[in-house]
Order: sequence, then C-alpha cells, then structure tokens
Amino acid sequence: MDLTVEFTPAMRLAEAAIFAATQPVTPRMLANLLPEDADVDAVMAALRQAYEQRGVNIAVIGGGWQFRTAPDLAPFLRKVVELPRRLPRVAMESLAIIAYHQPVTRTEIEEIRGAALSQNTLDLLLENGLVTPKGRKETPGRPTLWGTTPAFLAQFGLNDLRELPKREELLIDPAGPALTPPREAELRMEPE
Amino acid sequence: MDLTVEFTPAMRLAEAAIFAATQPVTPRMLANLLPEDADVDAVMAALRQAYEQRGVNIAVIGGGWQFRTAPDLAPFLRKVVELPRRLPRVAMESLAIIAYHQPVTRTEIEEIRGAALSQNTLDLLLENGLVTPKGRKETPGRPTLWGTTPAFLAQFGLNDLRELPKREELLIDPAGPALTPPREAELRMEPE
Amino acid sequence: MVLETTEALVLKLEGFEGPLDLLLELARAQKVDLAKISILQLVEQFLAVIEGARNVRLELAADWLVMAAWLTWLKSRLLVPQFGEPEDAEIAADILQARLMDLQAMREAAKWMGARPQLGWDVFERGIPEELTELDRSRLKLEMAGLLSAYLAARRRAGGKQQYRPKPMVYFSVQDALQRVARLLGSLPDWASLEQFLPEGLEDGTPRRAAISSTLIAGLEMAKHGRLDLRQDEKFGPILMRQTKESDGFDG
Repeated sequence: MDLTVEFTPAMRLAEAAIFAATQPVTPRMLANLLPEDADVDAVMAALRQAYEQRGVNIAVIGGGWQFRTAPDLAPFLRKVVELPRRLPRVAMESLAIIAYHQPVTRTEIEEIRGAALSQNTLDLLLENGLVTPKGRKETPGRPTLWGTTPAFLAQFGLNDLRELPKREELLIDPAGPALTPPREAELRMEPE
Repeated sequence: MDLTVEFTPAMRLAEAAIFAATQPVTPRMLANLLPEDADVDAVMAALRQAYEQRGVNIAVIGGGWQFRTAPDLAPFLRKVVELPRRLPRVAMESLAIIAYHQPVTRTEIEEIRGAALSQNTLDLLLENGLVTPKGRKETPGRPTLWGTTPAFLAQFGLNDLRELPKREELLIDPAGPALTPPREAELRMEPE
Repeated sequence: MVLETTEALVLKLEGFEGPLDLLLELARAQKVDLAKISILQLVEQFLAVIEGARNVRLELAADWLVMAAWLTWLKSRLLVPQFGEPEDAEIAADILQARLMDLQAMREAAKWMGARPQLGWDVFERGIPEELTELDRSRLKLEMAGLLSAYLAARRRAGGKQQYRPKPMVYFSVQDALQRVARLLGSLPDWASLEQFLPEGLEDGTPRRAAISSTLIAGLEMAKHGRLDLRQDEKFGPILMRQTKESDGFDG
C-alpha cells in the first residue's frame, strides 16, 4: 500500500502526545497542547487516516484517543505464556497416598497422612482429573474408594503405576524418628 | 513534509510489535515474529526511515528497537506528561563513575570523587533502577560491587555501554565545548 | 588572577565536595591541559586557600587538613628533592595528577550523559503499553520428585505420631501367669523356683522380664489367698514357690 501523508507540525505533536500520554488524550487536552489556531478535529482526522492501514491505529477509547495494535495483527503478537500452577503441599501428599495405597478411603488417607483431608483438597484433585472414585468399600458406611486416573499417569510421565518407585525403596524407616524431609536431590530419580 | 512510504506487511507487523512491547525489541525477537523470508535489517531500515521526521521515532536502545517521542517535542510534552525528578549532579557523577569503572565498590567511587557517597545518592540510583549489585569483591570485607542496568541504557538512550565516550575523548579539552554526540546507533542482526 | 580566585575560594570552601573538588577547580583555573599542569603551583594555591580559611575560622574538616598536610609534604619534596630518592615526590605528583584527570573525566562523562535526551524528560515511552501477553495457568506443574517427597513427608509425619499410640500388649500377662501357676503348682512336689513356672520360648529382655514379674504378681496373689507359699532366702536370691501344705488353715 502506498501512503502519502503530509505530516504537519500539529500532527507530529498530537502523535507524540497520544503516544506518550498515560491515559487516553481527550479533545480538550489536545486543544490545550496544540497551537491556538489548530483545528483539533482536522488534525486528528488526518492523523487517524495516516494510521488507518498501519500496524498500529488510533482508537477512541474512554472519550479520548490512544494507540492500539491493529486488530488483524494482535493474534500474531499475542504471546501465550504458560505459567503452570503447582499443587499445594496437602494436595500433593494426598495424591501420593492415593497413588500408593489405592483403592483407599478418605479415612484411610487421613490415617496415613496423620491429618484431616479437607473437601477442598479432594475437590482440587478431582477437578484436575488426577483421582477418581473406584467403587465403595464393603464396610459399615460403604465409604468411597479412591484411585488415580490415566491423567495422573500422563502428568507424571508414567506408563503404569508399577513405574512408581516401590514403597520399600522410599520408606527405609517409615516409623523411624527421622522427621526431617530428605534432600530434594535424593528423590530426583527421574531425569527431567 | 511529504512522506511517501510503502508499508509492507512485514513493516506493519514490526511496527505493531515494537509499539506493543514494553521493552526494546531485539533483532532476534523480530526475526521470530516476521515471515522467514523477511529481511529484518531491511524492514527496520525502512520503518525507521518512515518515522524519521515524525512525532515518534524509533530509537536503538540496549540492543533493541523502541519507539520514543521526538526530542524536539519535549518542551510541549512536558506540559502533559508527568515528569520524574531529574538526577542531581552528585548522583550523575556517581552514576558516571559506576558506568565507567564497573564493577566498582563504594569505596572506589568515593576515592574517585574525593568525597563520600551519601546514602541518599545511592538510594536515588537504586530507586531509579540505574545501578545494581554485581557480586562482591574478593577482598577483606567482601564489599559489594556496583554496575549499571539495562534501565541505565534506556534512560540515556544508549544501545550499548560502548557508546559512552572514551575516557581520552572526555579529557581532550576540559574547558572546551561539549562533546559531539556519538553516531546514530545502528542495530544489526547478529549471527546466533 | 590566581590570587583573586584564591580569595574567592576561601569564602566558599563549604561549596566544595572535598579537597579533590577544590584541587580540580584550582587546576581548571590554570586554564591548561591537566596533563601539563604545574602540580607545584596547584599545591601552593591549595595551601593558600586553606591558610586563608584558617584565618577566617579555625575549625576545618579533617579531610581538608589531611590533604593540606600531605600537600605540604609534597611541596617541600618538589622544591628540595631529597638526595637519593628523587622519584618519591614525582610519583606522588603523578598520582595526584592522575586522580585529578580521572575526576575531570567523570565530570565530563556526567555532563555528556546529562546532555543526552533522557527518558521521561526529553523523550517519552509509550504511555499506555498494551499487554498482549496472556498467561495460561490452566496446566499443572507436577513433578515426580514432588510427589515422592510429599509421600515421604506424609508417611514420616504419620510415623512420628504413631510413637504416641499405646503399643499392643504381646507380653505374658498376670492372667496368663495365674492360670499357668495354678496348673503347674500341683505337679511340683516341693519348693520350685519361680523360673520354672515361666512359659517356654520366651525372648530374652523385656518379654522375659515381663513374664517374671507377671508370674511373681500371680504368686503373690495366690499366696494372699493361701494357695501357695513364697520364700526368698536372701536379697536378690531365687524366689521359691510351693503348694501350701495346710491348705485349709488361715495362718499362711
């Protein structure tokens, strides 16, 4: 496209003002800025026309002018940055217990963790498709049994639950007095 | 003035990208964005030329391109744009010493100035993000070493620390006229 | 001209940022290239300023006096070079000159920087930047290491709590001992040691000690009811038990 636009000093100033302003520039603000004899409407009409076919346009937003990326280009510029969430510690522990002890009831999870399991935590695991009900236990009250899903395997890059390290390998001294968690490095068995 | 500029789609996209970015856009970023057959240098040369006489120009800052208002419009724009505090002379001198001698300790700065560096001055430079710690000097007391930041380059419109005049150039005639500004910076695609 | 400058400087000594600042000002007043400056002349001017200042008011900041003392030394060496060590004063003069040049260079650099169009004052960035970056927080970040350490933490915590639970009793109880002693008592004709009433296959340590005490309690209980006699001939000696001979009597 061939754009032949004559840029007057007033247009330059309007252009710079709209560019630098931290809020949309109103006709009144521009009238204060431009020389007294300048026709704000005419200046802006010319300026908007000059930017019409360009990568950025002048849009009227909130009663003033501001520069905006041309709508057809925004998709190219839009960068989607993945910022994955982490599971809270409680959820991670519960998930680990379900993975190792499935099928397991909520009460059993609480016994193993030695702490109550909140509905929020269970909901979080359910929402993310990591656990699912696996029938009921034939004991009084018939509590729901929980187990992991294929999505759980996919998240951790496992083909099979048997690829989880054995409990015995992990829990060398499960009832032992050592309460300090082991260093991360010792647990990092999967190359990332 | 009459500007006849043919705006190619690549120029539109580059224009939009640099307009939208909050930081200077590097040649590499642009190369990733533009079609593979686009010549980034040629696109940017044409775009910079298109903006040369306008109210906003394309400056080469800290290794990338950035739109900035034309310096000649500053007196008008200062009326509508919120202005930060200008740095006092002491801060400018200390900043110059850090820029030229980095990485440099506080004691070294004080030796060169022949005067103490006040907490206020250091705070001011830090608040404006112009200097930052760059490790510690392996001498007794391990004092912090200071250096300049990318914001320093942006503040003074520098592409690179090498754009600062050489020390010998500064000493040619201390009482003489101000130094000529450095050549207009050119940014070229660097081979990866 | 130099004298006029000196007099003016005496009055505004506090306007300087320190001795080096004043020295540079004096050097610049010589209007020659710093590289060719006369250090001796400079030193004399500085000392004249300090002397003048001391006439006006006695107190002067320590750094002024330190510099004055050092420059007095330098002056004497420059005027009367010491035989055998002429380079001393020259080196000192060179260092002073280099420092002045360095400070001068930094002054010029600051000036050069100040003359640049500064961001936010002379040139402006886009006032309303557009945020075209989208954050996708839909995915979960899960790592095997995290899963395993969570499992370990849960198990260890629960394991820690288990220590407070009462351990199940697996020891030989008093009830067991009563039955066993009652059963065996008739088959043993005379005094028998307490150990002979213990069950077989006891582990050494706590289980064995528990069984001994249970058996002793059972023996005491039965002795109270007159069903057996207990005897210990010496402290820590073997405890002997036998069936009561006068099982009908009340003198046991």
